Amino acid sequence: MSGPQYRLPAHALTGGRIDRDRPLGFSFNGERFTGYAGDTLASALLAYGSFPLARGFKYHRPRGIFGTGAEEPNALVQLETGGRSQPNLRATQIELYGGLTASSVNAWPSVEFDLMRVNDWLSPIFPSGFYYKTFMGAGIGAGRWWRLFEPFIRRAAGFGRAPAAPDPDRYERMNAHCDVLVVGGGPAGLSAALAAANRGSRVILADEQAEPGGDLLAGDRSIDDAPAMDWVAAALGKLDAAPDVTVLRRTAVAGLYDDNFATAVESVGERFGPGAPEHLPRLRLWRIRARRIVLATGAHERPYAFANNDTPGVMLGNAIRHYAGRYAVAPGRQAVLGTNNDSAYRTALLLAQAGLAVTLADARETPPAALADAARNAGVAVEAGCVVSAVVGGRRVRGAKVGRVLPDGEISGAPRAVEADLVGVSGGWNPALHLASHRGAKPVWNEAQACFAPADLTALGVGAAGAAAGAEILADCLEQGYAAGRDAARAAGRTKRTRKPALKTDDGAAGAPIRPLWAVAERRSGGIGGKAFVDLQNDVTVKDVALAARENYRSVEHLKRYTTLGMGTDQGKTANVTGLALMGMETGRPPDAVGTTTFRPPYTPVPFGALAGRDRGALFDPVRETPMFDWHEANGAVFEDVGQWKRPYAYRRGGEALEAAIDREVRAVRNAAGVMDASTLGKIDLKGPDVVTLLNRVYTNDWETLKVGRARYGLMCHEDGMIFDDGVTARLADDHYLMTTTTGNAATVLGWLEMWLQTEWPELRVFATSVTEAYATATVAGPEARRLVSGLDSDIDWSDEAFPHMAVRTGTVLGAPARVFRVSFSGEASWEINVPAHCGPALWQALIDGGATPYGTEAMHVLRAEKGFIIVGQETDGTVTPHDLGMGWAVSKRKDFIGKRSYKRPDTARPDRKHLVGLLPLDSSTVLPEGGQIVNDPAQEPPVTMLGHVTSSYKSPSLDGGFALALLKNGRNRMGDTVHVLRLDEGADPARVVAPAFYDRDGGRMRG
Amino acid sequence: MLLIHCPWCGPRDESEFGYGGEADIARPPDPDALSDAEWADYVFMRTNTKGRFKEQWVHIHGCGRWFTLVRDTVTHEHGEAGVFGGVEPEADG
Amino acid sequence: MADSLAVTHPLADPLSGPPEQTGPDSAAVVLTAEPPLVLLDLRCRDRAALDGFLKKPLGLASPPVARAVSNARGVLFRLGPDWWQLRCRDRKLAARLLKAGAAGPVGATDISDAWLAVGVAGPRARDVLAKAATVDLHPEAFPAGSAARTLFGRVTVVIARLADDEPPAFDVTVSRSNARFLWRWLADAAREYGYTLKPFSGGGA
Amino acid sequence: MQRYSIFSLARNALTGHRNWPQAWRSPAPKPEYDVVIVGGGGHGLATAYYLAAEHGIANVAVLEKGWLGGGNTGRNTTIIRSNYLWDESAAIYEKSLRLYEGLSRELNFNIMLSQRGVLNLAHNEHDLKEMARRVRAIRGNGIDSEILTPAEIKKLVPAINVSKDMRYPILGASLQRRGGVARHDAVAWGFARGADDRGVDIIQNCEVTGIDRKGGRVTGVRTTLGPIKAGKVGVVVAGHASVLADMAGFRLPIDSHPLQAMVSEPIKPVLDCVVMSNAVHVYVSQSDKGELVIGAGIDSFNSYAQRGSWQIIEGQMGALVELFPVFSRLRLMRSWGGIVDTCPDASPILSKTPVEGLYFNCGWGTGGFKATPGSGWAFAHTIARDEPHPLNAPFSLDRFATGALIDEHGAAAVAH
Repeated sequence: MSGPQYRLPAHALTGGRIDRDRPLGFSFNGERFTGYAGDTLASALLAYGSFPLARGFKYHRPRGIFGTGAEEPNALVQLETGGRSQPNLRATQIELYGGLTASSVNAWPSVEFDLMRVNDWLSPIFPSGFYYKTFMGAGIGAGRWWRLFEPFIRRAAGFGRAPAAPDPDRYERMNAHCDVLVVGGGPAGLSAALAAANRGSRVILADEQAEPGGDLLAGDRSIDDAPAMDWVAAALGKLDAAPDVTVLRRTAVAGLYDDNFATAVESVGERFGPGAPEHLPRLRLWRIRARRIVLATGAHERPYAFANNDTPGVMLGNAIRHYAGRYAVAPGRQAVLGTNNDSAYRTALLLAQAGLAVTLADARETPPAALADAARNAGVAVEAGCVVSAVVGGRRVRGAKVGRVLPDGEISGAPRAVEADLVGVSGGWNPALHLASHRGAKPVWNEAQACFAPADLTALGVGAAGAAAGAEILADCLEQGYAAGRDAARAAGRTKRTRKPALKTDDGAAGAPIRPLWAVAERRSGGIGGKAFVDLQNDVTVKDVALAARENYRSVEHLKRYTTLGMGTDQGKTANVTGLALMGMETGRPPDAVGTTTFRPPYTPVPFGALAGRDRGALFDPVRETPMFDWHEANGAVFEDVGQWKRPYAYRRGGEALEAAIDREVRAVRNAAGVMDASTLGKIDLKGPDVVTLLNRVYTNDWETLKVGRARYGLMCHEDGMIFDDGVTARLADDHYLMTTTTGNAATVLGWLEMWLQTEWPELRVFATSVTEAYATATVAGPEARRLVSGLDSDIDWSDEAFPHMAVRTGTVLGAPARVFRVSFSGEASWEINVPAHCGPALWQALIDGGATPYGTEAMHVLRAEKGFIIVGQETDGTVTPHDLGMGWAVSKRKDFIGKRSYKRPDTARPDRKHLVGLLPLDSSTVLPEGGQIVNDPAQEPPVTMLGHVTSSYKSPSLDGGFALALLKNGRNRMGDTVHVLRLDEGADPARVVAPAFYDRDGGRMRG
Repeated sequence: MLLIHCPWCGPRDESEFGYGGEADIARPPDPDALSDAEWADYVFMRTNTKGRFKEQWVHIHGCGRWFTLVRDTVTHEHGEAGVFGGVEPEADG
Repeated sequence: MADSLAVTHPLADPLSGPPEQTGPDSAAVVLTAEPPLVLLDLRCRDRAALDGFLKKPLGLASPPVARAVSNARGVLFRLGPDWWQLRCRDRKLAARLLKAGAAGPVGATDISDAWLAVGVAGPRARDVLAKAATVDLHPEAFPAGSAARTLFGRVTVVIARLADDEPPAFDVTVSRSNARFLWRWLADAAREYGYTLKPFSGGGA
Repeated sequence: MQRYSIFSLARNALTGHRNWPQAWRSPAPKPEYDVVIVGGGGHGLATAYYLAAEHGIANVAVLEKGWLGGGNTGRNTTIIRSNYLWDESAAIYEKSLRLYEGLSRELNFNIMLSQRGVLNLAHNEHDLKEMARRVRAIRGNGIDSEILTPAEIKKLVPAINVSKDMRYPILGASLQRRGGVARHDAVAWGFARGADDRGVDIIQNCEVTGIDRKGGRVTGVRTTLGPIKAGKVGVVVAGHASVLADMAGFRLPIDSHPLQAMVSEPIKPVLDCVVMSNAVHVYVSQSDKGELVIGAGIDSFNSYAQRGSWQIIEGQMGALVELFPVFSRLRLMRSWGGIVDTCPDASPILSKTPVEGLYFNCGWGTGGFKATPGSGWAFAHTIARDEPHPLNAPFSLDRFATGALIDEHGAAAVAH
């Protein structure tokens, strides 16, 4: 690469925004380059000329830089390497920093010589949608050819690569509120922000560029006879100084959602590259709730299509102006500009001033006289009624063809060859409607300006101003911006009156209207050769649009999906409207009859990391810890996740295997005393005279007879009659109850009670308060448990007479106020001691010191299964009734309750539903597989008749063998039968159907 | 993301609320008197209106109260909230 | 509200996790783990009855929903139309109210150990909280006396601004089980500005 | 119909592709049809196709209010699988998968079925137990399913994080190797072309505004293009089922919710199978174009707006980055929403209705795409014979009165 020969010398009208005193070295595709602070990667590369730095998606033709910002379809690069590598960034949006490293994507072996270019030469058999028409594998075996071919398609597709290492960067989210959100920091946006700020509004102005200014950044405009950027600087000075105004630079608003919620992505540390200060996040996602929104998002220039319009050196006209005026780069010596509207004249003037030879082909028969004269005076060759009809060159522009264009869009006669190394094309302007589209607004076709204009969104609190609203001159942008900002402030309730500033602009004499023009190549048979692209990123040509029309893929969505037009990472910012118009021409309809393209959020791509924010790693989801967590962690606990809680699954001692630990814990409870942390169980304090009525309605059993000091087990069902929770509720005083729930359903059950109390039974006088976390709960169980609790300093009488099974007592334990429940889930005599949560660790330590063996959830599961006690979510799955579990005893016949009526439905009343049973494997050394399907005939070929499944299965230290609980069709009527539980691979284990209780069936131990 | 106007707390982000579906589905006073189809109508059948729809929300991460909202299911515009019996908004609340 | 059992505070020294001071300006955000609370949950359908219940022992009348009032005896948070939380300065008052609330129109429940308070103060306190809180914390929208029960990322909290200090001081009430998660979260979120952590260092409620 | 093949492509290349015929016609509606299908999505077009192809009923119109395939067919994440828990579900989804396996050939249209495998991750003890039960039930039904260890998962999906330090570590997974993805538009287009070729009229931009009945029997529909008489009417309109049921005077056990989906920018292949996680709430695959295709759960509220709320997207992206830390710097390119019709038991309704000659096919919730051919096949049978096929008899409306629900909440891709 031979030096930055296309960097313009310092000049009043060019290069205003780069800092020539701060050169920055960087590398691209392994070669060293130098740019300046203020450059983008694109401008710094263009200083070395227009060369291929990318390859097309499908045909792999060489591609160069086409635009200056978010609209760029071609110049996608891979930035940096390793964990900070970033695929698919647009070179036009990368701020240059020292040491930057980037490379081309989607080219092999190199962007200079790409083997996949063969696709271009084979392209005659690869029209749009060719893959739908082949590889069906007819006659050979369904899909076989596709299976062979798909990996090739996949490897050929895609652009850059995912990083190979995890992302080391940090991302922030920030919630913000404002009266007025102004999107876009061009003249209209700045004007709107000033107007709103003057009225005392809380304002957020978001601009996606490194510095606000919008089109004024080109540096060739003036306001009040001074450089327009002086006005920009003054405006920013005022805004930055206002206390309730936030100017977000480098912040692209990504999406608009209901109730004026906007998301925006701010580049914070990113622009420093890998050397960014450690404390800075790479990006910050803003979540903005605005009372009013002003869209001052500008407009995107669109090209018209001609042959080989994808050659490096073909660029958007206004992009060329910005490169020259903002970055002092003009990547050519001889420029040909094609236009159908006024905007290219400023480009022509600037290039002429920079010393380029300029030909301006204006498709209009009569260009506006003032503009044409000014251009000619500056040495520009203006060719009226002419278009650029083709480019020659291949790897870069080596010439252009300019021809006269007839009213129907065809070229008249043979076009003239013009020497050129830079081609600019301006086919008109598309207001940036993306954000309005997110709110569901259908754009409106504006025939006079040949563009889609935004619908009126005033009712939603959204306004548009400036080029986004179709303004074509600077004065209109300033005027509309001010009005929009003022109206938004007023609508947000800021009524302070302000005076509108009078600003003088350099718009000059009135111009002429646009001449709509979409494609000039290949409109007649035998025309100019070479592909004419509509969508540069997805390689969709004018011919592809015609093919879609021919095959009746005529609605805009069919066109997009069949040809992939507009489906690329640029979301067709330079392609969509042209595609619609061409489809309209093919089918004899105006563009809006084809449809209006719906832009989807985000406006520009947003890194996943920015969306995830802090929700990753250790902070991905809250970790809920019980008061005794630290003890568990220090004493070998293996934790399991139960919802957000960390619960000890088992405690490993020394090098003990997990199974051995569980076995030891079970034996400890059966033979001595164990202690379990039950703090996670839901606890709901219920107060009021109508609690018993509520309990009667939400539980399946009767509650009238429960006496103070006693507790009872209950099942809760939904209206469909299916169990969703269970637990013990105790009566602490006449009008005071404590309900317990399963760990996972604590919040659900409280919500369930509140829903019924508030929406259906407001007459019930009940207060429900969660006290789950107010208490630490230690469950002490086992034959030695009474001895152990009796040793605690307490005023509670632990004797069986004073404190029988299913009783509850309050008192003090170790000096702390305690509630103790004599309930048992293990089948042993058992006390659940609740003390204030902060005292939990001390209580726990006292119990351990007293000799209790800590046991975890898995030992608890074994213990309860031996007793045939169910676990909601394991023995039930939302399809199980109390009757199915053999718990008809807990279903009241005397009262109505939630779900009761459902038991009368024919399917729910069937006597042969699946019932909870016990299974004993015939070979007692077998542990039946949990989830194992039960069959009568183990030899049946699939699909087999499955009669139910094993819900819980363990090896019991107490029974010295395997045992299981199962749901079995008609199970209660099959006691003693032998069934078979299928193994995962082949074979089955025979088992005998027994009652679902294996240990101490009369309950003597837990009552003892 | 919706901005929901809680009758007690004012406008809050949708994420603070739980959704309760269609409003005005009263529990039948005597379920036993209903046919299976009538019971199914109460438990399962929904109007699922396209357009103005009266629905229930609960400010689960805020004041904890249930209320009704009339919301357009096409535009998501929503109007006044309604409250259930038992607790009424205060003039100064 | 224990008397003799040793009290454990989840945000006590030494707390494994984030460093205690870091960032460009360690005074930008100061996180303080407050001592254990004496906290009552009060439910009542009739505000006048609640006012009557509290008038004599506390000397405070109910504020509107999402506001708090305080005096030397306590801080009264109005969480909902029928829902208050009272942070008492001393335990005797709480015991008296609990007893009085055992029957009648006010339901009083001791939830002291279910919640902890974290102070978030400093010039960037608002920014740190705004990283997860969706309520508007601007002084105009959240003046002194505001107390919003709200969702903070994935944790339900009460964010209150009790005094009219500037730079602001916020009081965040969080459930005990989530306290360490919130603490680590806030410290991580404050990294870009700088912070000082003040874990709980003894002394009971 | 001009058959598609590599030879026809080559032949047409010689004439610059100027001679390809229309993939389907755009006829004006006739005044009367034997059967009118309301809804030109994949399921409706498949129904029309099978009516013509399997039951000899070709005097059929498919009425589509927008453009064909424009509803959930063109908005879903294209996952195909049959790994369902209950026998009834397994049977109909497996029928569908088998039809998919021969569909490109049957329709002479490459639907790009890619059986790259569907992986369902387990993150806790409960997940593991559920998975064990599910895999065994699926295998009992003769459908392929296997259990993988974390090491095996890592081998299959090198980009995934199987570290034990994760907040919710991956403890195992089930894998259905025959599961995968297909090109959703192609399914609609292929059925449309096939149905059209057999004489079915596909009428786009024709919205049904009323259902005419006489004496409890359907007689036709009213549309924005005028009334159309019909002997039978099949309604297959996904999110709008309740609206059509209202026209016919009854209610459905359905709520319509937004379901969002999204794609990343295209990147080189990095993910070779479909990965789903109920516990951390996301599912992802990589399309042939290179985009990561991502989805998760529905928005909570009822909506017909085809757009959802932002926090849903943040939630699933957090989950995705947690599972795949190397995806953090990839970028979300496009997100959109569909309207899904959810049933209380997360199973569909494929049923006769209280109105004679009127049939409804709805309630597929978040998972209708995978069922497209099977649903159309069974629905065609139901309409042609005026009685459900054994495959869809369990999915009748009357199950809500009898209580014979088919609760597949665990099988819905991500909780709803």
